[in-house]
Amino acid sequence: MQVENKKEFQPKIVAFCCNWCSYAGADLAGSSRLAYPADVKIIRVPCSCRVNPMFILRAFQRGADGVIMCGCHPGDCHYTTGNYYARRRMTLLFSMLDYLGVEHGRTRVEWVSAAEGVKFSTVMNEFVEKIYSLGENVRLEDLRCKES
Amino acid sequence: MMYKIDQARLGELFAAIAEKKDLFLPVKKADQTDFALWTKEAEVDLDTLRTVKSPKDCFFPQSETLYNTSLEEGKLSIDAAALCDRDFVVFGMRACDVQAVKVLDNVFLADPVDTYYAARREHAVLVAGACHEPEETCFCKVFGIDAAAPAADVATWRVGEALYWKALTKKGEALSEVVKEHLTPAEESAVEEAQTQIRSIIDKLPYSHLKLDVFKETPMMELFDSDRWEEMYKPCLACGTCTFVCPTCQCYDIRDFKTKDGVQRYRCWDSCMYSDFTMMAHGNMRTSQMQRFRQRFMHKLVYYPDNYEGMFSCVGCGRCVSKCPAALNIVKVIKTMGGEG
Amino acid sequence: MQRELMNRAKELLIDETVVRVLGWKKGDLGYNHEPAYFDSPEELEENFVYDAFCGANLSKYMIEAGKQEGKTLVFLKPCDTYSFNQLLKEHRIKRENTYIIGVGCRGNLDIDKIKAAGIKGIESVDADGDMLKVKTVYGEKEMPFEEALLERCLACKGKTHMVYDELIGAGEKEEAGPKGNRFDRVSELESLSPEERFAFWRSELSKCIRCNACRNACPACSCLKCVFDSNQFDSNQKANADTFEEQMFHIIRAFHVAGRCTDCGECSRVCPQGIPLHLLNRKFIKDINTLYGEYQAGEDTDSLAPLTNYTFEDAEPGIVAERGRK
Amino acid sequence: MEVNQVQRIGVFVCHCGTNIAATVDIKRVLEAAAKEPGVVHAEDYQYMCSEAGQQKVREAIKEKQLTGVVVCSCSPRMHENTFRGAAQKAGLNPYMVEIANIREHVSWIHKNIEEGTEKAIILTRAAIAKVMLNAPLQAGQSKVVKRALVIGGGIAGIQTALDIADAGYEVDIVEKTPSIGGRMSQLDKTFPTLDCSACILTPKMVDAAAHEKITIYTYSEVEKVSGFVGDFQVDIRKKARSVDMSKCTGCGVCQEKCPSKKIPNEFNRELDNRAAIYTPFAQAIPNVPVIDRENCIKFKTGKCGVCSKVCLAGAVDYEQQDEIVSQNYGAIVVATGFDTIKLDKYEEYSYQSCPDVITSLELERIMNAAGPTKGHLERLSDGKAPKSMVFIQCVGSRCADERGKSYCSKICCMYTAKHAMLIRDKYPDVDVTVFYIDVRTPGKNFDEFYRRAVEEYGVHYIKGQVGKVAEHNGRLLVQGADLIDNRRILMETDMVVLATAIEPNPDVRKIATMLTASIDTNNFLTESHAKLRPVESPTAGIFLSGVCQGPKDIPETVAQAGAAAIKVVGLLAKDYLVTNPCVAKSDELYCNGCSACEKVCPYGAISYEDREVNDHGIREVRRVASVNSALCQGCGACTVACPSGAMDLQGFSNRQILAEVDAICR
Amino acid sequence: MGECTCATGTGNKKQDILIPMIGVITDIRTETPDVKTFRVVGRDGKKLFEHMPGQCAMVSVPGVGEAMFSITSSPTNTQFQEFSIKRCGVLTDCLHGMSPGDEVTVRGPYGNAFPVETALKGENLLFIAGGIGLAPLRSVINYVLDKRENYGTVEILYGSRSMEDLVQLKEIQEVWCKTEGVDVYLTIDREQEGWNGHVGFVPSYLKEIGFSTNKTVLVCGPPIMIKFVLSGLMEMGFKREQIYTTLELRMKCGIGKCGRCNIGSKYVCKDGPVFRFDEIDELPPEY
Repeated sequence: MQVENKKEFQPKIVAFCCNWCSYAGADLAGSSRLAYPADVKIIRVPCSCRVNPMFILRAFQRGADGVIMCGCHPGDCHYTTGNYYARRRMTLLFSMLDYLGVEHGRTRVEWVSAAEGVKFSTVMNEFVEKIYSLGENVRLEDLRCKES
Repeated sequence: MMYKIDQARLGELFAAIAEKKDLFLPVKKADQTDFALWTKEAEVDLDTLRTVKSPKDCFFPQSETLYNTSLEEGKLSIDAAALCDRDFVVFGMRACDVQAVKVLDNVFLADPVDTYYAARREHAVLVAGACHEPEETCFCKVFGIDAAAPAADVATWRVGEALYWKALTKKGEALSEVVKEHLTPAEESAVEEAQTQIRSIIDKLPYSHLKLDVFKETPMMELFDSDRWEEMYKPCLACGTCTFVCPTCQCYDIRDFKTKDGVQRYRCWDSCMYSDFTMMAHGNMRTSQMQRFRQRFMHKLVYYPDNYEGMFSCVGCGRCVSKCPAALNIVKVIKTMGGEG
Repeated sequence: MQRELMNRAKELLIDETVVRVLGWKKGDLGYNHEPAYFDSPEELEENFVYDAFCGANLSKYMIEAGKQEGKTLVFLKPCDTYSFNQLLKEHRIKRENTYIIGVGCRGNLDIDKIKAAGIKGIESVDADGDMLKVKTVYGEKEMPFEEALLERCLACKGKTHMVYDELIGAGEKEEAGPKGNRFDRVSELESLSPEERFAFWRSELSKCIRCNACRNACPACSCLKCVFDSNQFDSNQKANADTFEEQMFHIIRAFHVAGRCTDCGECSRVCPQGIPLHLLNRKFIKDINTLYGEYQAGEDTDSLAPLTNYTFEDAEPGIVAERGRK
Repeated sequence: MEVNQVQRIGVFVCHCGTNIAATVDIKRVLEAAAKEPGVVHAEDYQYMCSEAGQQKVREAIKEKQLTGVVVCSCSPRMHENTFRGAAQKAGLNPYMVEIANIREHVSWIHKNIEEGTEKAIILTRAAIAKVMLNAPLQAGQSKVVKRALVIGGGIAGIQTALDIADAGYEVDIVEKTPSIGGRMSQLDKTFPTLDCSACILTPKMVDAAAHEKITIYTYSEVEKVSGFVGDFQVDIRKKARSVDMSKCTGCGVCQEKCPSKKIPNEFNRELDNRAAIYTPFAQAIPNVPVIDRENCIKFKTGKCGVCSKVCLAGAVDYEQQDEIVSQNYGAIVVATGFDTIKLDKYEEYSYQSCPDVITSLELERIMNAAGPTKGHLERLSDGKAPKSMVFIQCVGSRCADERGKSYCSKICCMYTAKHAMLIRDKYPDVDVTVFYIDVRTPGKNFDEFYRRAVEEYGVHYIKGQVGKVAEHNGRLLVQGADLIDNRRILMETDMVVLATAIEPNPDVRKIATMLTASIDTNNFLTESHAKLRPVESPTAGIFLSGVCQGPKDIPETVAQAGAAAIKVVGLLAKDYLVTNPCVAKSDELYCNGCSACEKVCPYGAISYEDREVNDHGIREVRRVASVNSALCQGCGACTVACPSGAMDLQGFSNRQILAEVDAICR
Repeated sequence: MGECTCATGTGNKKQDILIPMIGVITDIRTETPDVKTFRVVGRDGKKLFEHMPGQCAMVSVPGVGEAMFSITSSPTNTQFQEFSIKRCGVLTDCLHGMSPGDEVTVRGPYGNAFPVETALKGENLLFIAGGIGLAPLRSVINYVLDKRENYGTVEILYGSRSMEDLVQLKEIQEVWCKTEGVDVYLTIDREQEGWNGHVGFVPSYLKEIGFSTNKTVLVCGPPIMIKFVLSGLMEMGFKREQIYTTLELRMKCGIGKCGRCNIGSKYVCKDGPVFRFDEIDELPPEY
């Protein structure tokens, strides 16, 4: 994707990736040279179940335009059940954000295994594309954290 | 000098004020009325007896930035927030609200002066309305406040189709001057009947005859050590509702917020009802809710009057009476402590 | 029924089954009854009240009461028992320190609704019949009982007590009296455009003064130290210094009680700004019911809460976007 | 701005040769890092992971009294431990090291220097923000149970078990079927030497059975696994055999006398039948039959009992119950092997409808002297000897659509050459044609083997695919294409052999879930590192042996089995393991005692107790959570279940992650 | 009410008392394992402000926190202010990690002071301190020593847990002990190698020494010590009017407005932190 062609909006995207599958998947995307936009910054967590809704809201508060969480496929969690809990938590949280009128495209969950470098890259490309189409996050922003 | 304006033309009056100054007045938003900046679209609500939040926000906002700091290569810089430098009008206050501002003045204007508050006070013109339909939760009379004649910069009455307007101070007169083309002179006597009416209703209100002598006559430590606190505090949920709707509560906290490139130090309302209010490095001076509950009322009814010539830091607005989730309030405290009228 | 409850409480105090009674104390305005402890038959005789203004849910007080020596008698309305059960489940209350009298309930009244109907200067309210008779300083007024019901009573969960030692004034299996689908308003909001929803919540939440009444009254918010008062997440900002804080506080609060909220409605009842906070909780309840199966918190004390449970086939978070497209 | 000036941070930026330096402006990263509050040292080096690079880290820690280290390099999954080790050598707590992944996540994917540099700076800042909040962690110890479990009793499992046992450790083999031996026991001959499979396998099976350190649980399955590396608790279900292993002499009379003999014989790929009481094959170990209760008349109707009557040893026991054996293990090896894929989606080959279309594995059985045809090559439809045979390669392998597998099954080219050669050798009059996409013969003596098939044995190899196989006048009509001559081929033949793709044993999914070992989209178990840790699963203490990890032939399987064994031996040789200190921790002052954390913990690591706590002067007994750090694996599920934030995860604490979020969004 | 636009930001920036100054740390001395003394001046290298002994100042690291510390240096020092700070929380942890040249913010001075120019003038003085409690008294002691002629006898009784925990030991030994007309009594809680001075708690040492009552006492230390020192002094015949202490730990905003320091009708920030015990006796016991 050609970032340069877009207008000046440069989204900030936070990706929470579980250590065992998705972070490894991102590593594989890297070693396979599968590009995705640099707007995506990955935070490594041990498991998707480590991702607290607080983190997601904090990212938006601090100016993120999109937050994506990646974990092992259901059934493949390194810790057996972590992603099941994460799945429920995120489903409910995203539903609530949507209910409050925050664009649902700003949040996403994807299951990416350590072997799915291609998927990781594809998902990130899609997600960034989506965030570009949504534009800047203004509904969950904190004005104090804006560029002064 | 008494003036009047047709109530139907209040919009014009507001627009005229807003042209020169910021205008705050009771605005209905999502079914609740609070003071807000006037705009053409705002749904002005002068009928609601009292706003949920008192107008103390206008002088002592719930949250205000004091200064920003940033650190660059080991060097700190401090950028203080600007002080209020633009006149504003608070329209639609009540007599109790006006008295509450005096209570706040005693605290914030005492040495060392709080310049943020002082600047706002300096630039503020208070326009208050008489309470034509006081409610059962009102007890301003107990504090010697006359709801029929609010002691603001400008007092107003709504009688018939007209709003009567009378400047009581120089600031008030200056404001009258600004809007004089919208006002027409009127008789002083036009509001007298309404005043009598108001006073007679107030006399009938259930709380109007509370007696506060007990707080002046009893030694402080006797009140402090009373067993009644233990009975009273229990339903208290330790929320801050009473504090935040109270027009005279002025406790605050100073906190830091990490912004993008620095730290914003801001001040925000705090409540002595909160369990961590007195939590400091060495420990907590008031560890039980009873102590915190007692502090709030002792402060309003004993400590404050002790410092300010007998003036209570309660104005009988009744906000806590109607808003406490557990139906506790200062009236119950006064009565329990022996202040029944 | 007030007399009956009072007499029974006196008996239990006298025969030392309980050492204190947690009930409601008569207010001085006829409608402002407060939760209160009674230690003696005399106190009960003097101040005990039970009528349509005893809305306060006493379950949460049992956390503190339960820590004291001896048994506490508590009066619980049918919906209060859900909260009590939920607290039992979370080990916040000791059942053995509690004696529960389940009390019958015909719905509680919302004084703000009475006032909103233009009734001012209230001296007393007679709520015995289908019409409320209100004496005011401005003369006598009337309004239908039904129209002054608290929001939560409009979506009554039923008249059955989930936990009790004895019942007074309540049938074992009285029929529920739901006045409407409690999710109607949620569905209505869901059907709006995101822009409209955003505007709705912005205008509601902007009223929030962060007084914590919702949190402190909520039986599910029973944390000793709330995250918004602690530094665990850097989240003790104390004031809504920015609009974001308003959203953050209420989203997280609703999330923390998701699957634990019994929909008791205390949050909306106590909000001084009349924010319909129950609509946040009900959204979660509705989602949980549709996505993970019907679940009523407080119905029992041993089932797994929806957020501490899962199935392999659970809906994917993407369902939010899919629903959005419909 | 996190101004925590207690910390003294050193930032080390690796060029990774040109891997990073080519698309990230290292100098700018250094400059930006140096400006961050708390950073007192920043330097770069060609290869930070090299000894010289590590030396730089160690020196800086000592000279600048660093309290935290950020290395901007490749993925932490690669070298986090390297740099932790370096820090430790210099006297710094190893958990005061954070890695900013500027290779896999930056330089390798962002070709624009501007973009890459900017992102590298942000990731570096995030790592600095995190390390500022790191706390020194002390790894604990956990004991190692000196016993290993091998799941699967095929050649991979047997070899692994033998190697571990030979090193002196106890090993248990759990095998689902009544006998060990696995797929290899079904094979007739093996490539490229053409020696008899049973001849080389049977001695190994006997060795395993006789080895004093090896316990074999056949007809058994792993039921439950808990615990962690060094001490897994495993429940093994020993299915009721209905025959007492201690009494049975293996005489075989029961199998002969059993009246229920019409049961498809799994061992012979259901090409013939077996009795309800049976041993799968003659050399089975243990040589003790089992009763297939689903097909046994006694179990179905209550009448019969012939086997019991004929058994002189009195070994038949209809009352036998499943038995659960609970055992602790220090390590577990998965050797669950493979099966061929189902061909129901390949209608064009008429496998379902024509008995003369068979799979290669079926051909193995047909060629085997103990097979359904006693080793005679004959058509299953009419028992006639074929005159012509067609082999079709890559049936379901290297498949683009969803019917088959995307991967190459690796062994088919060689065994097809073997089959062709054997047939031409034994039945020179049979014409053999092989349709192939590519012939892949990397391996010692493999290509020579294939060339012999073509050159010496006259096997026809046609590059091309077969589009359809259909019955035609009692024979089979094969429609295919010759891609080299670019012509359509239509030929009649007597038998068609399909080189069916192999896939991991379907049970592996269940086992992987129990072991929390990860699995890829093809159900192959994932290795910890494709190149450097090919026999370890990412889950500590779980090792991979054989085809469960990926397609392999026998020598490769045996080699990997040995490799897995040595890894196990290396683990079991330790008395204690250092435990991961990144575990959950509950702050008793914040804990509500609500048990939410307990309910989501997959390891049962959280327990509750009533304890007196001193909450800023208020002393009271509270129900509070505590974490068993030996059981906790650090997933963090509890931290989110906890509403008050009492539960936090060391090394990935709430405030650390928030600091990263803040730094990234700055 | 976020809409307020009354501050246009044009010029009007009269400094509020809550706006701090920037202080530069010029020297850090390690006194004990958990106490360090910080020397602070303004950016211009000069003293930040003038103060009187017993007054406090708010020291803050933005983003970490702010806290009130008593000024340990004497007003007679014209170069700088000093703060002796015990490590006990997030902010003090952070301060302890700082190095000379680092900057903090300082506002103050706040509160009243020991009445060195009024009530204490001409009096015999007895200073009793425990642990970090010496910090506020050190300011008075040095003030008194610098204006020796204004006061009568000076006696100092100071104790701590161990030898290492005695704050300002160097100054005590090299300056105070050597000043004429000053008697210094040191004690530590438990026997320790290398210590040949007195061993025992401050209150018991106080009774052992047995001071005459013709003096004014200034006490500061942990609450438990104060309690026993007070009863010891009472036994010895002192009156509560003769004893001063400081409640500076109760100060928060520093100006008596935020509400935390309110005890009865008093505000520690305004009416204190220095109180005479007879004044404290009139307050509700919430300090």
